[in-house]
Amino acid sequence: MKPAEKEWTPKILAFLCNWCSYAGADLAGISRMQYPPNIRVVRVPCSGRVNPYFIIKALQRGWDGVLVSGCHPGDCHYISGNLVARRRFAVLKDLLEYLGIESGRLNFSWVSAAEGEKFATVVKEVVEKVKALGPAERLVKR
Amino acid sequence: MNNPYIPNPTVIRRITTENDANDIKTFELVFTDPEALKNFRYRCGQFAEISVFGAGECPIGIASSPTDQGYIQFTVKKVGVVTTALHNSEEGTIIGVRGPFGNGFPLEAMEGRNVVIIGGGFAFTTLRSLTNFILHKTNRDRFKDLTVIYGARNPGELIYKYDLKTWGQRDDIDLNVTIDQAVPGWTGLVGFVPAVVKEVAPSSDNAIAIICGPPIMIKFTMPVVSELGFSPDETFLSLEMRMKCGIGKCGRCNIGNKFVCKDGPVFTFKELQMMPKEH
Amino acid sequence: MVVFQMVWKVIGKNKIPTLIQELNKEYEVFTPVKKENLVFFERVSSGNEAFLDFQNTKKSPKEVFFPQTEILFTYEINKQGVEIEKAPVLKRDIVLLGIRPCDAKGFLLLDKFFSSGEYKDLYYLEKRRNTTIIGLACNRPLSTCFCTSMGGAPFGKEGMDLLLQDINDKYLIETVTERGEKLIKKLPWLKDAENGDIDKVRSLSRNVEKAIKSKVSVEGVSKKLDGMFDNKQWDLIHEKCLGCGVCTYLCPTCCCFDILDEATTKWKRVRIWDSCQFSCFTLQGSGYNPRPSGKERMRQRIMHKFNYFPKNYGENFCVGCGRCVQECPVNFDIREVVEAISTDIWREKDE
Amino acid sequence: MHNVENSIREAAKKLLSEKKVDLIVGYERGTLPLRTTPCFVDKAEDVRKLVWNENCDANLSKYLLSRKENVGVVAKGCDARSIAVCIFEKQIDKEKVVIIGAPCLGLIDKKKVKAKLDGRELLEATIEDEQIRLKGEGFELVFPKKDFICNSCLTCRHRNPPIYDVFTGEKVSEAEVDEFGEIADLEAKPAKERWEHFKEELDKCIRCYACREVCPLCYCKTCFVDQTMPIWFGKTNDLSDTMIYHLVRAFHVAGRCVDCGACSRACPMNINLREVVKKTEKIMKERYDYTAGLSLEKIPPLGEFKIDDSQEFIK
Repeated sequence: MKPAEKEWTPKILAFLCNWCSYAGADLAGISRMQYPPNIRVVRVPCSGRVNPYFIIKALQRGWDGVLVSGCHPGDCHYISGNLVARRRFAVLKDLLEYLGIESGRLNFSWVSAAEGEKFATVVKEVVEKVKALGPAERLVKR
Repeated sequence: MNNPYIPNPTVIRRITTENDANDIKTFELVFTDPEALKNFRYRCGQFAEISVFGAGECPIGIASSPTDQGYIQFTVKKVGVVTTALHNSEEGTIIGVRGPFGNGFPLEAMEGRNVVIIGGGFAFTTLRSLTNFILHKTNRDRFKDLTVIYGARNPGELIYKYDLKTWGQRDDIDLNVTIDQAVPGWTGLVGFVPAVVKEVAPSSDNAIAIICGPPIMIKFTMPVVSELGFSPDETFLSLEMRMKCGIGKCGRCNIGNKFVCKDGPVFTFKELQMMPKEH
Repeated sequence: MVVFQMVWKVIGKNKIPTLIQELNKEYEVFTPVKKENLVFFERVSSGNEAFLDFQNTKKSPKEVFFPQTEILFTYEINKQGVEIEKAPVLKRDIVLLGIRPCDAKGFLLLDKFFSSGEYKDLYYLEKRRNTTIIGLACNRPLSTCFCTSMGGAPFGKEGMDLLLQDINDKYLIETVTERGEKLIKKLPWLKDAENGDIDKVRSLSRNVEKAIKSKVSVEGVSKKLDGMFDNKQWDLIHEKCLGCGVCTYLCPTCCCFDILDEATTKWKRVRIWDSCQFSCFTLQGSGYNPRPSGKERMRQRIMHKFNYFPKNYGENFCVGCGRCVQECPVNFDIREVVEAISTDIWREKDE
Repeated sequence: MHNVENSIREAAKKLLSEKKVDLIVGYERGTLPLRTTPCFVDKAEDVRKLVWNENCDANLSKYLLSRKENVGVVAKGCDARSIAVCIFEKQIDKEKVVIIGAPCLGLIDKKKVKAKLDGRELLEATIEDEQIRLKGEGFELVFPKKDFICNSCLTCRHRNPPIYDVFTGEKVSEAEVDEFGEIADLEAKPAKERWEHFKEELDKCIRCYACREVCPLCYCKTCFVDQTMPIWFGKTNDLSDTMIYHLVRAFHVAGRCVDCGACSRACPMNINLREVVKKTEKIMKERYDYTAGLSLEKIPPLGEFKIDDSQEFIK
């Protein structure tokens, strides 16, 4: 196929907590679990580090989807970073969806370091969802 | 007609770190287009708009002297978006230059007279240009005695140390370099610029004073300079303002009805006294 | 000055769409359009979009020549270096239809400003030079219109190439400049006006001018402001101003801008409107701000309009359109300020 | 109304003459029909200037931020609530503010009036009982006042200031209203239609920041759009930039916004900005059962968390 005819595949930006999901992704890799190669990972010290601006900026820059993944409630390395983040993301997600951004573009998950399989599943599901939505258009700055 | 908003490309040929804090660097730029170099004819005291591609644009005083052939220099302190991006640039990076803008120093008025240059801190850049211009062999005869008083917080913050060294070795310049507080190993003058001006007491006889520095230095130096007998219309100051266009259109650098970018940045003390105190 | 024959034509109101359609073949036509309750100038593609039964547009037409966001040039950073691509030039000439006399006067002031000095602003001037302005006289000025105080008039021809004057079911078209005449010649189907109609608009013009009740004594204000930079009244008048940009953004003459670089698919250097009322307008990199509070910023706006600009260009930088009065969220009324300055209330209070 | 106006003047006079405050911030007559303008009174004899009517629409708590002197302020229910938020957030010193609470029966929305007159200019308006009389060149119309009440007032449940130091007039009954009814239709629409709707609305934005400047809770010294290190989002009137500006502003006032409606009233381009911020209010209510500005002690939702917070959106 010529490059122009190449099938579109989504680009997904993933913010992974260093203490859990990042290790979870690692485990998935070491365990040779298959998941789509559409995510680009930004390692963050905690899901609480993910400023809503990061997510909005990603959407503006044309990322087709965003995934934020942190530790399960109660497991945060910094005790409550993920709990603070949870409220923040709830409001952000509700608000973005209300404005008309497709809900499938914003994804959040709790994945521990032991859950390599869950990580692979989450990525698979996210990629499927975003694929179904097609390339991002709303909020993208041209 | 030339579009004054389009920058001319130049290449960074050399980067010199000027101070110990590592936040002031001198960038030596060469034009890629020889035509652009020819058109870039500047006077001491003028400035140019520097484009760091991928970041933006900001006005910077020209630190080289028109007698320096083939290149221009800008000494930049790292403060905002553009200057930070510039500091992060390497030699060989393409930088845009628009200008030169502004009026520059009154070289014609200075001819045949004594010149007293007073500068403080990082604002010394265009004064360095002027000093080098006067000291150049083709120009030195056109001016009489040259006194330079330059102060910085500490020896590490003195910029153009290489120039200070060469100037110090010459006998046709009275160079007075001072630092705010004594530190071990420093053998030069100690004290704030105003005090040193008082001490050096350059004669105002047939002399013109050129002053540039932080507002606080200006505030305390002006009374001293007046006391020494420099008349307000023979005392020149170079101002700084937030600017965008550099050509008197964007509307933010005005002091009263004067624009610092096009009517300045050099004003006589007399002019400044007539202008609103909003700078 | 070129002498040309003054011609009066007439066009039925129902023929306006035809006129626009015809102009559209050759020009980029901008007219007032109405969207919900807002009337502002927009590029129209069909004749029916034009809305001429307005009193004053919400936004001033300055954005046709001085858009809120304008690309100065685009560039690409690649291995070879930086490639600068200049912004595309105008493809076709512009016709601006439905410009009120106050806004036309605003253009003349902007012309002076953008064409002055050593460096000309080509982005503004290129569009401006290739524009024919078809004005629309004001039959129903607003209560906040004070154009007559600022040297304008509801039937003013200053800055117009052609002027439409509304008499019931038709507009009388007065040719004002050679450029206007040229345009008229392209429209041979326009009928000549009758003398009765011309008399009618003349008397109408007088009556409407008389109907403008809002008067501001601006005479001598510029001189008086010379000594008022440190007047204590600045401390008081700015107090209710919240520092938004409504007045400056809607103003037909305010034209301060910011320049910044933006990345999308390409890098762009854009200029965007900026306002002297914003605190970051003069904020320097060092953190120092010569205009640190609302007081200085308010003073800048008033002084710029009534002292600095008159000093540099011999005219007030205000045309009396009343937009800032109408739209200020806290009802700050510039007329009151100018009036107070002119009647020496400020000077007396300061003593 | 006159009763309240007199009590406001009396209260102001008392506060000034007893030197309890240095300044009263209230409303005076504006220069246009249906307008009042903020007014600053520092002499007891000047309290005559103060007015109270359905056009006292500015949220005066904005003028209390970073004041050094003691200030008395005229406050409606919503104004008092935003003052409460600012006191909690330490932007207003409680000790320096005397709230002259006034009962509110709803503000007149001059944009609704304008829409009704459809291009005809209003020259005079009088409000008597429940009727509003609009006069202009060649017309005189009478409408029920309720036709022109601001939407923010129609959904208000706190007409009486929940906090105050002096109360003027008599408390009014609180209405039972459907607080979030006005956005229900929009919420029910598919995402694409919502997007189209907001696209059309926010495309009008000219970035004058009137919404931000009138908002008592937008007190950041440097707004996120003005930040330069880094530059987060663009300042152009490009749709993506304006959308994000309004989205983030709404996000920033989430759990703090008291729905005073000042943003909507201030917008020169008639954008119904409340539509955006109202949603944050609803989220706060539904997810965290919180209403802003009712207490000086309660921590707002985004300042705390619970281990069992809703997380249906997290995998």
